[in-house]
Amino acid sequence: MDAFALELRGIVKTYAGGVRALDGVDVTIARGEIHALCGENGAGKTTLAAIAAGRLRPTSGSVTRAGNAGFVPQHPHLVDRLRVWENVLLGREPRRGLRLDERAAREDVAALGATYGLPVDPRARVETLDAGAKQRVEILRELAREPALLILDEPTSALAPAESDVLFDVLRALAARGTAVLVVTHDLGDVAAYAERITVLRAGRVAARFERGAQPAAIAGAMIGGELPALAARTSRATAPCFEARGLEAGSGAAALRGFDLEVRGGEIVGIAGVEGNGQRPLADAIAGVAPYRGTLHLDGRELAPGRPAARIAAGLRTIAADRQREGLILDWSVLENLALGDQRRAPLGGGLTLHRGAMRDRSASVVERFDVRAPSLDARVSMLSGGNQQKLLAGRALAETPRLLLACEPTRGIDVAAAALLRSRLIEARNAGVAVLAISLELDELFEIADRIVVLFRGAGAGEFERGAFDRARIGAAMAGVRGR
Amino acid sequence: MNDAFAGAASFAALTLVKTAPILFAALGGVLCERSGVVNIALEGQLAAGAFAAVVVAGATGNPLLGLVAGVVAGALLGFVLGFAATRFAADHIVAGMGLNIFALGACAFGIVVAFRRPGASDEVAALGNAGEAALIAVALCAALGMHAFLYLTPWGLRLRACGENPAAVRDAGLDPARLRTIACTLGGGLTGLGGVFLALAELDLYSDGMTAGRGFIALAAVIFGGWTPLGAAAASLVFGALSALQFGLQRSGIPSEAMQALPYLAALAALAGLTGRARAPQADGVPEERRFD
Amino acid sequence: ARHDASGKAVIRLAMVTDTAGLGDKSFNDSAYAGLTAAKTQLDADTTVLESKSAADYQPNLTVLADEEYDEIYAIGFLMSKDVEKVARNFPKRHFALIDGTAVEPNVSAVVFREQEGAFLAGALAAMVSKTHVVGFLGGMDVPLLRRFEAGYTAGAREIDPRVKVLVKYAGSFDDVAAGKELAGVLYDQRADVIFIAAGKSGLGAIDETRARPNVYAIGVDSDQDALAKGKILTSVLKRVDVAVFRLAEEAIAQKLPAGTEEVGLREGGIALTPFTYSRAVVHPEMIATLKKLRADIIAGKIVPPKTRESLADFKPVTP
Amino acid sequence: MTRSAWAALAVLALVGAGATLLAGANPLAAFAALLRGALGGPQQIAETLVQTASLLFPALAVAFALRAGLFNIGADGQAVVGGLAAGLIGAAWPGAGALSAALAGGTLAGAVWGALAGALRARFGGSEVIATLMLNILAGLLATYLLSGPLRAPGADGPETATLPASAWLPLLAQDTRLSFALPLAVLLALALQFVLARTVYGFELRAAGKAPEVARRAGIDLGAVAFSALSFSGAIAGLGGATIVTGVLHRFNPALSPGYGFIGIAVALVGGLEPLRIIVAAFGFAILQSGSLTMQAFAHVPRDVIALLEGLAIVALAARRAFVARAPVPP
Ligand SMILES: Nc1ncnc2c1ncn2[C@@H]1O[C@H](COP(=O)(O)OP(=O)(O)OP(=O)(O)O)[C@@H](O)[C@H]1O
Ligand SMILES: Nc1ncnc2c1ncn2[C@@H]1O[C@H](COP(=O)(O)OP(=O)(O)OP(=O)(O)O)[C@@H](O)[C@H]1O
Ligand SMILES: [Mg+2]
Ligand SMILES: [Mg+2]
Repeated sequence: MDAFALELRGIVKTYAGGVRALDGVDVTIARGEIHALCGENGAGKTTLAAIAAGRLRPTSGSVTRAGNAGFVPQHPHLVDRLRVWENVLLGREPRRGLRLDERAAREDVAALGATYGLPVDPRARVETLDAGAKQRVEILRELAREPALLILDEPTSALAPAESDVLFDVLRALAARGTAVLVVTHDLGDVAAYAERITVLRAGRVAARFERGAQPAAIAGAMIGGELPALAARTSRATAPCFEARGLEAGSGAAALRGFDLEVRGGEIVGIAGVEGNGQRPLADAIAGVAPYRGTLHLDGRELAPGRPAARIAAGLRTIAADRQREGLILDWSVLENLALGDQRRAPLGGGLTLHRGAMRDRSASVVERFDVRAPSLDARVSMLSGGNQQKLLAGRALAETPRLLLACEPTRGIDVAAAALLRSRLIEARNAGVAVLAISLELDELFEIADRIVVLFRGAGAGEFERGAFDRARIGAAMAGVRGR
Repeated sequence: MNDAFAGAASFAALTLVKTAPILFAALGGVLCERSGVVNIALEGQLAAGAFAAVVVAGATGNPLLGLVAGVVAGALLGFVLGFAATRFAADHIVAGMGLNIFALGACAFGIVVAFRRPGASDEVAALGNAGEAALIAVALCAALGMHAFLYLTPWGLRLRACGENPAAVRDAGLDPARLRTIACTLGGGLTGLGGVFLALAELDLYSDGMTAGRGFIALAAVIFGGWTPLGAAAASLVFGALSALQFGLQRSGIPSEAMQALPYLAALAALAGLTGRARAPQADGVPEERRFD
Repeated sequence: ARHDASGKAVIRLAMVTDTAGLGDKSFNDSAYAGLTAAKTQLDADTTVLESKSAADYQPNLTVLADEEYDEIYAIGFLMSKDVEKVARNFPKRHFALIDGTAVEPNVSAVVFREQEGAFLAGALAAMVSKTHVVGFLGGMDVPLLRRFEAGYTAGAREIDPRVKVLVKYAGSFDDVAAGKELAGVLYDQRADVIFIAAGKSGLGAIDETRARPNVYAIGVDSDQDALAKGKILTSVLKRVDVAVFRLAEEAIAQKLPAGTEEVGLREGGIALTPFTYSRAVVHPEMIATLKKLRADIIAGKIVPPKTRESLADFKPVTP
Repeated sequence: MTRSAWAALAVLALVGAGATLLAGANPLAAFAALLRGALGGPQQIAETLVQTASLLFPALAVAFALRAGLFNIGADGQAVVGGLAAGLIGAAWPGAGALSAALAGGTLAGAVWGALAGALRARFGGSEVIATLMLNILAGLLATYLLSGPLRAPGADGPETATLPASAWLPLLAQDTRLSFALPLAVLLALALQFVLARTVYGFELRAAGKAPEVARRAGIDLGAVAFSALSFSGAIAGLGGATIVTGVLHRFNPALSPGYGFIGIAVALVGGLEPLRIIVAAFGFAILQSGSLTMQAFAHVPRDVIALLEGLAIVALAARRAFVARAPVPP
């Protein structure tokens, strides 16, 4: 029996635009090993993972696999309008005669989910699922094929911490059965806890290799080649009321908002905590004005009319959308043009008949600099940026100027530790400058770092409110689980 | 009373006759588009089917061979569309437009070559009334059959998945390009059968321009039908019934154009009524698979 | 004229069709038949250009004039203005316009009094009809076709004042299937004789006639009698072929006339085919009646109407 | 050129030669006739440029709408109503300014025809593909009805307007040709569209809506307004094209003023990568085929349909080159 499940030798990948994403990388993974791949945004992790999975051909180098590989990509690859069971069993459907055996299929998928501790509703349409559930479906789809090697690109970036733990337990169980696992992640805590071996990429080369037991700080050091930047300090807190939601009802089904009240003052960061699917998405969509809702929203004392995103932007709302590729960025467009989106009608970029190229260039240069966006050039298409750099771009656009209200949905999703620290600092700086910030995040740790106040969302309504200084993991966790008591 | 009944019966019959070629083409279009390939070449496939059927029926004296030839001709064009769209990442609309122009040109030229005279073929051995009735039945059954195929069989599921997200289909270990090409080929064959209906079941000749925009009407039926076989069948029936109706309603005194406009006005009105409920397959017309991250 | 290998002068004839094109087995094909006859009988070098749009007429004519064709036929009234212009640009070439009026000295034109033939067709239809309902099936509802419609209706009323004339238009000259379906509609509405003037769409209507018992059609432009033997009572000939051939002969003789010739029953430009296959239905007394009507028209005693408006004023001559 | 481009050319040449031989003609002579007919002399070049202009308007119309993610297959219908309006106005206009009035009327009529589809799309989410398709047919019926009935020109045998007075003609660029100011007008329009798309706020919003409607909506762009305006402008461009054919080429209106320019225009637009300036080049290329094919038929006795056949194949081959791949329109 072969000792290793995957052997990569001298992998070089040069993209069509001339970007050398990988430059002679060697990685070997043994059967039954959980191997973590870490690195800054744009270090080449996704590229390497895709090459390992056989989805991308290397420019040079050799790839040897001992068996079939399953691949869970960074951005979901599901058929939105099909049901969960259809997605999971696509290509290997149970059949009765010529017909699909739907009952058997549903039972298979439910059983699969139970086996791996990844609960899903086989009959749900994928488009109605939130990111975590989609992630589970995607993993199940790969597991259904019993791969010898499972490759996951940032599987936890859309998961709540508890869900990530479950996932890693699943991976551990898989590994125990002999499956090799290659996982790309920015969560160094997970890496330290679960990975047997760790490869750190830097600018397309292997920067360091670690064995189990390495300290997160050491890994981070190898990734960024220096110290983690410190978080910006918060200055004294303003109290002018800025944003107010009253009796908000939106969305449908289990994730609907049912009479939610919220207030965000200028110069305050309010974090919305909660298990995914408790009303976060309807809340964000109502505020952004892209979905119908009942109740009232006020910004700076003026009511926001429903269904008018443009009016909200004019009133000073900026958004970091939850799904950067579907809602936030135009992948076919350049960095420059993407950074003008939303502000095209206002000075200094627009305002008149034409767009001001000079102002657009200035803004782009400043955002790219302030948010450390690694892009080949301002004219490069956004689809050429790595996922994390796309996220930085999205955040940078929202904070290019000083908005009145910033709606930040999962602001650091898919961003490496250093960049995440930088972005959180930018959020705090905005707060210091008087911006009302509403941060919706599944990561409690993130909210602990930045929020002045945390509101827990449970089944579409407020289930508790905690002031900075009184943040208590246990009590917030209880509220998130629907246990009352303050 | 008797007259009214006879009128209703002949109206129904005329409706079916008008519906059949549109329905075949619409079903061909549905199959193609559900796999993710926009098929704007229905008109050309209809013409090719009609032309090939007439040439072969004329040469062999056997209309059944003509029927086979018509299906094959439509399927060939479908294959070219599918192949260009998948293996060469061709833009579906450009390729489809090109195939239309090609097919109509080739048929017009083919008439000169095959019958030594431009414009229209000779009359050839045709399928006759029995064939016409049989093909109408085939068209209606094909709609039901395609519904069962798309929604009840694994291959239907795979094909629909291709139209929504080919990358996911590839992840599942299938070859979306191949599936799409197969769907286009089958769809082309069905559309070709629509051409056979026109040329050999309803008539017994090929004449330039005889498809008269039916392929485009079929495209409209695909969209009205919400990209589903039964929907497309209903839409084709409505188009068929409206044109049958305008034939009956024409009277001296009323401008004939007003009556001829009826089906098209109805379609516009329906557009306002059917408030975008149906959605095109998500990856319909997307030539390449999306990048994976 | 150019010279062939043996040094003999060869007359070069060309024809431009309008957007309806060849293959209709009626008007355009009739012109084409004349051209083909000239090719075989007069050893002419011939070609045909089909037009895809109205903007093609002028370049088509120009290209032919440039290529030194001696006589260029423009088939259809839609080309009148283009012929005028190109003829002016190429005074050395000769043009012939079918269905239009000539203004330039190097243009001969022929127009037909279609309504006279249509009148006879209407009379015949009314005589043959047992249901007292007859039909007219046109291609597009345009003035030229209304000339047929008006003449036909008047002829039918001349014979049978109570006759019902159903009128339908296919909306196109090349939707063969629609022609067939419309003929079916007319027959279903109890017409038992229809006059088909619909270009290629008419081919479908003839098909439908062939398939039904006890109904008859009347053809148009070319001799269509053999397309459904016994079912086509007669065809109203518009002798475009004769006009084309005659002009070719005159071109060889270098005696081309300028100006517009109007032809109808009297000149033989319009005629009925001789009932070769339809004697079982068209009885001798009907033929006699037709002969009399023809004589009346030639004598000017009957003036068939050309438009729907003048149809209203038409009074049957024989009570 | 890449290897596959050469291969495509070789296939085209083979098919063309085969077809020509089938028609009983000499392929080389046919090809020579094609080139001679398109580019053989000043007259020929002028005709090719006339075709270029006629193709350019619908191609630009299609491209403009497609940049907004909307598929206008109704350029022909818009050209017909545009031409109809230009013909009626031009024939009836009393004094000076007949030309401007005709062109403006044509543009407006085309805009209305496009706006009908735009309104259905913006207000009800109705497919513009169906709407423009239906409006194509309705345009033809409307023109035939008006010109055979209430607005029939005296003495006309078909659905045509009378010849326009010379004051309503587009001035010629070259004497004794049909090459008029339609061409510079079309080129200017292409330049203007290039500017609008690349530089203006409106163009930016339109492109965003076309590329990623959901992103655009969240960026405050009113998708309905974009759909309505883009289809109206697209219709206006096609309508102006129809008006230039009437005032510059035919000097009268005839419903058969387009041999399917609206459809070929789709190919021209996409081959031109939806970039107005590249579309000019594409239009010229297609115009060579269109105008050369006449001579080919007259001289080499090869039916023009061979050209249609080759043109179709060429379009498929061009579509198959990755470089020309444009993103397909995004459905609602
Ligand atoms: N399709 C592409 N074309 C050109 N360049 C690309 C393409 N995809 C990625 N790149 C470039 O290759 C490099 C590596 O990208 P990759 O996506 O592998 O990074 P990553 O390590 O996964 O980053 P992240 O953590 O942000 O996801 C980056 O510089 C990126 O800009
Ligand atoms: N599973 C997948 N999902 C999405 N995109 C994919 C997938 N596999 C491959 N691709 C895309 O297709 C492109 C080409 O894939 P592949 O490595 O199979 O090359 P190819 O088809 O042989 O062409 P070439 O020789 O140009 O590389 C890749 O760059 C990648 O973007
Ligand atoms: Mg990545
Ligand atoms: Mg990442």
